[in-house]
Amino acid sequence: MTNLAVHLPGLELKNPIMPASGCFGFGREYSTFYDLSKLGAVIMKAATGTERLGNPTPRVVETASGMLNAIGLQNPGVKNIIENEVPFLAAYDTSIIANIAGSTTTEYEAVARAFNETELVHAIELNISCPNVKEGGIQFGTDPAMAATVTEIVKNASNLPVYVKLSPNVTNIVEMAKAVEAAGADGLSMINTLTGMQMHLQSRKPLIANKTGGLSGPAIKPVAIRMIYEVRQHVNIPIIGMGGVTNAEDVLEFLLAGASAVAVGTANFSNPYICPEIIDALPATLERYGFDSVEEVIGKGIIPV
Amino acid sequence: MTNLAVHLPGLELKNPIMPASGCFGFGREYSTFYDLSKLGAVIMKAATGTERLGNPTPRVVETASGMLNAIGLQNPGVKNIIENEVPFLAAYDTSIIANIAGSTTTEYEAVARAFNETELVHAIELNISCPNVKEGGIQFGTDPAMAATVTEIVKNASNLPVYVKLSPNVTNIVEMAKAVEAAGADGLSMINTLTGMQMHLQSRKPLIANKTGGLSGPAIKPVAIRMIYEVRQHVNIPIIGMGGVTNAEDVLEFLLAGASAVAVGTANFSNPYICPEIIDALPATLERYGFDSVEEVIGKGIIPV
Amino acid sequence: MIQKEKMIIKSVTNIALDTIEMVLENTFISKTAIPGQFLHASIEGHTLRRPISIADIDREKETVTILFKILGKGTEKLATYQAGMSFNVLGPSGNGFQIEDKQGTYLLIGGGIGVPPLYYLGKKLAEKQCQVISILGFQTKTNVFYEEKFRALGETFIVTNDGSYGETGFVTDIIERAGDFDSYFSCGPVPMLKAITKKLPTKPGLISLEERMGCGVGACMACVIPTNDGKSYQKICSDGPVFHAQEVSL
Amino acid sequence: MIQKEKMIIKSVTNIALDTIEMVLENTFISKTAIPGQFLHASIEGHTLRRPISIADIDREKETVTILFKILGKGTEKLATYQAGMSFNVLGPSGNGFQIEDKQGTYLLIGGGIGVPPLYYLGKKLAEKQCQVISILGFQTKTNVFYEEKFRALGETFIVTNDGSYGETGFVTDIIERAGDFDSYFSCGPVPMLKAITKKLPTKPGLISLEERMGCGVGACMACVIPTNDGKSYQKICSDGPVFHAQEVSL
Ligand SMILES: Cc1cc2nc3c(=O)[nH]c(=O)nc-3n(C[C@H](O)[C@H](O)[C@H](O)COP(=O)(O)OP(=O)(O)OC[C@H]3O[C@@H](n4cnc5c(N)ncnc54)[C@H](O)[C@@H]3O)c2cc1C
Ligand SMILES: Cc1cc2nc3c(=O)[nH]c(=O)nc-3n(C[C@H](O)[C@H](O)[C@H](O)COP(=O)(O)OP(=O)(O)OC[C@H]3O[C@@H](n4cnc5c(N)ncnc54)[C@H](O)[C@@H]3O)c2cc1C
Ligand SMILES: Cc1cc2nc3c(=O)[nH]c(=O)nc-3n(C[C@H](O)[C@H](O)[C@H](O)COP(=O)(O)O)c2cc1C
Ligand SMILES: Cc1cc2nc3c(=O)[nH]c(=O)nc-3n(C[C@H](O)[C@H](O)[C@H](O)COP(=O)(O)O)c2cc1C
Ligand code: FES
Ligand code: FES
Repeated sequence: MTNLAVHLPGLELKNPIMPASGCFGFGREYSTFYDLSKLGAVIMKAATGTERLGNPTPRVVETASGMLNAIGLQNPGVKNIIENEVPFLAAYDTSIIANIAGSTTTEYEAVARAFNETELVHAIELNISCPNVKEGGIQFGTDPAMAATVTEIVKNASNLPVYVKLSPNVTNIVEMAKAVEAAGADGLSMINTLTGMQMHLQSRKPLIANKTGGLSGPAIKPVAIRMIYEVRQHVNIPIIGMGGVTNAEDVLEFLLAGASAVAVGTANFSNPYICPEIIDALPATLERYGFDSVEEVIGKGIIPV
Repeated sequence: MTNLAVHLPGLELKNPIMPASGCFGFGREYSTFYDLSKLGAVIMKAATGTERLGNPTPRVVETASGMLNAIGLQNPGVKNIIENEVPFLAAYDTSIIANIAGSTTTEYEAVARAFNETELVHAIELNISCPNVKEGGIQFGTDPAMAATVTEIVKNASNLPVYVKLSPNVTNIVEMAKAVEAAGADGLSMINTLTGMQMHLQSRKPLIANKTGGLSGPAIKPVAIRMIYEVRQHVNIPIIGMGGVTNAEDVLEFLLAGASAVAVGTANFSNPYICPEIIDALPATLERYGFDSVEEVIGKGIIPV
Repeated sequence: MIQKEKMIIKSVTNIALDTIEMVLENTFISKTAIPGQFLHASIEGHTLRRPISIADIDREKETVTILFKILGKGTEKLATYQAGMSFNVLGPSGNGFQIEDKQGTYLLIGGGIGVPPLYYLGKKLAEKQCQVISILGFQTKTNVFYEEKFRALGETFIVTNDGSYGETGFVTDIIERAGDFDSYFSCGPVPMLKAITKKLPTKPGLISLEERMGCGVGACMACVIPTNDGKSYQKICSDGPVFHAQEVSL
Repeated sequence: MIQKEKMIIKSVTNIALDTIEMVLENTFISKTAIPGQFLHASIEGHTLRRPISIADIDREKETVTILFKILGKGTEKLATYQAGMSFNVLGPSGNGFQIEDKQGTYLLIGGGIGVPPLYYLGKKLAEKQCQVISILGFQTKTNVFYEEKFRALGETFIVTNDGSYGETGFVTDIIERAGDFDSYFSCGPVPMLKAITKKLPTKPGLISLEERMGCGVGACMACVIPTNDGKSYQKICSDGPVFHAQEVSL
């Protein structure tokens, strides 16, 4: 039997598949389609210190093999999430990863501390790369020193393993990865969205109200694979890979390039059953390409230099 | 009648459409499909000081709504191009733009000087952003100081207007644009390809022999539009826009975002007639969205901050 | 409950300029949907689904009718689908029009491609012996559809912006002439809905809204509309698309 | 000269495991193509065209036959196309097999999905009263196709790697048994071509090569193969796909 399990800091995954942050809410809606216990883990929508209303609409638009989004971190705030959402998810037999965001290091710290106290969350995904908010977010994600600082603060605020989510909108992704590894990150999560824009011909304006939005979906998969491949050669902490995954072959691509687990974002919108369908397809797909286990595939595609 | 003409440094374009560098060779092959005089301009394949053999194969692969390429600047060298290719193109009633590349500033300088002497070329597109060669290329394209230096050297080596072709693989595209503007660039050309990779499951290796390749096609259009929009607000020199253009609506998107002309790359492979078809569709498309001329559209979509 | 369902196309009819009527066979949707709900349709080659309202249901034949206008690449592609082909949808989605169980006079106000959901609503109201008055606005004569079907439900006014058919002007110009009514239901472009809610500040009314969607199930926060107090958002895909006229800030 | 041409599908037949034969109607291609040329096929939803060899031509019916194996997303999609539908190609592309005007004995050596271009070539040679001997290699029995058609042209050996049909082994194991010949033509996977050119260092031969393509017309430099001196490249799409056996470095 093919073995789908993956062991990562804080996460004993029965399989490497998890919905990506922001594409799955807090799991409630998708729990009407299938049993969430099937998932390796669930990454929750970003949590901030207090409620955020997010950006004006339109917030999304389709692009070629992808979409732009500028939700703007709309969320009810960490307290509300811990009270109302985490217990719901905790009833399932799956790992919970809390995606945290903030405008200031103090906010990041407070959110991390709050999740730590619940004892229901298995890991933190530190979102230093959200391109759709005016303050914080992306600045932390493009400056190695700032990224290291916020990583350290969040590490100190909790006992949970911290996966730092990197932005692809940088000249040198390896430098970012090294900086957060040195600052104590337990893992990486990559990639977040590429910053993009679409013009609306009728109104002669950017279509997304926030002007720019984050590009996700199959369109960005080659960028994600390239960045994971590059980073894997230079850091020792595990990588949760994402960006355009729509099937089990894509998962193998990410694993070969060096990811240890894979998150699925945009594809949930096309097909709400995408995660369980990929999980079901994985054993046969691994076998077809000559593998017995997921762990065996990780990083296999890297040609030593 | 709608007016398609655009006036740019060195380039009196009868329409804003030109094939992008590397996707049209030196025009010979496509001249069997239609009269190249129909084109606003032709951007030639990159020229280097001496012949380059390029990378091993596979050099291309399809991706979702795009492709990766790692040709590696294969070209017969500037002397050969000037002797055998430029005269062929010069027989057509269109502007000729020479895309130049090199490993050293000396090589760039020599190539620019050689094209200047022909008196048949109307402008230089300075390729500081080719991601598929080991030396030169991309380093010049990601460091503002190096980009400025090579721009200055090329400006001094010729009287031709110089359009600097920017790489999208940077944290701050505005900084790059400002640096080359300050160094004397007459215009910008953007964007070149995003660096990407695809894994080949059967061989468990990167599919492209060069490992990474440049991502082009509709997949990258949102990134191109965003970067042009950002740069347009901060520099005064005109921009030749490109990245995923496949129809006249796309052209309007680029113009609204601030491009003054538009190059078509990958789409030539899907449809060799794409450039003349877009040119023919432009008048009706402009009219549908309430415009009388191309020049009127340029930068119209930018919301002042 | 929303399910992922396969819809088998029974017929495709061009009923007005760029406007397609499709009859789709599916047991689950035809048995469970209520007026005002929508289908979130998967169209080949597209990352995001397209929301399309349910315009009619035949529970015996187990068919659902949708009407859509060709506006962009997705609807263009959908219009090429032929009888015998199928596509999948998530549905029935959204809350729909809640009809009270009391008889009365109801005004339906539809604009353009906002007309479809009102037809199935009108049929349901007529079935309950309610009186139905319809005002349907279109840009021009070639856009008009379903006039006879609405007339069969009750008094119907057709308005075109350019006066090429029926009355001239906007739906709001006609409201006075429709006589008295207990409450209204409306669907159409936001400027129309704004004008209506402003004109009828005291009448109870339900309006159906549109916004660009990601997930269509309430998970991604793409499709929000601010509540009237400006302090929070409602999700059009799951809290809506139908809202009380005064509940949201247009 | 290459043109962009619309091919109307006349028939689609499954002739072996995952292997499709399509007969396509088109005047220009059927009148102008020579053996060994290919069509660069546009497949809906795909950025890059797919090169497929011409396997046969009927000049009277104005049809071109192609055979292809379902290997990835493009060929999978193409296999769903049905008679009556159409797609566009660039073609006829490439140089093709140049046949000398002298009679003689010719050996055709095909491997797997490299077999198709050899069929039209064999037919042309047979028309010129040449003697044709064919060695066709397949992985296993279920992959075998066109056996009878090749037998109709002359002596034919079928080889399967696993011995499930015909001879066991590789095409190179059979070459001795084919007897003497004037020159050979081959198309198939690179390891096979390498083995053949090594085994027949002095025989004149033409081999047809494959490489991933961008433009398919010679403009983009994607599809190159180093020449034997290692000093330059040839373009498979326009200088090839057919090369003299000793001209290129495999
Ligand atoms: C609840 C609801 C019910 C609807 N019912 C109908 C109906 O019955 N008949 C009908 O013709 N139209 C209806 N619409 C509008 C319809 O969804 C859009 O016209 C359609 O999605 C346009 O898709 P496109 O690919 O042709 O356009 P494009 O502009 O190419 O679409 C690009 C993207 O924008 C989205 N989009 C574009 N316009 C709209 C819009 N007005 N509302 C939401 N998303 C949009 C698309 O879904 C897609 O993601 C409804 C919309 C909603 C929200
Ligand atoms: C001159 C020439 C003639 C050919 N003739 C035939 C034929 O008659 N019958 C047949 O079945 N196949 C033939 N092939 C191979 C055929 O082109 C590929 O099998 C096909 O392109 C695979 O496409 P896909 O989308 O199914 O695979 P994918 O792997 O999904 O394709 C991805 C990309 O790789 C390219 N690609 C993949 N494999 C090859 C390959 N072997 N050669 C070139 N490009 C490839 C595709 O064109 C596409 O751009 C020929 C190839 C060449 C170069
Ligand atoms: C609608 C939407 C909302 C998102 N919200 C978040 C978020 O709150 N936090 C975060 O770290 N990433 C967020 N992302 C990014 C995704 O988690 C993921 O990194 C990205 O979309 C790439 O994966 P994909 O191509 O599979 O969607 C969001 C993406 C989308 C499409
Ligand atoms: C096969 C190929 C070769 C290219 N060669 C060059 C080149 O020599 N010089 C250059 O500046 N850009 C080169 N480019 C980049 C294109 O000119 C263009 O910037 C990019 O492809 C984006 O446009 P597109 O999406 O329309 O293809 C090449 C692109 C492709 C696909
Ligand atoms: S579309 Fe995702 S919440 Fe409504
Ligand atoms: S595919 Fe472009 S040169 Fe051959």
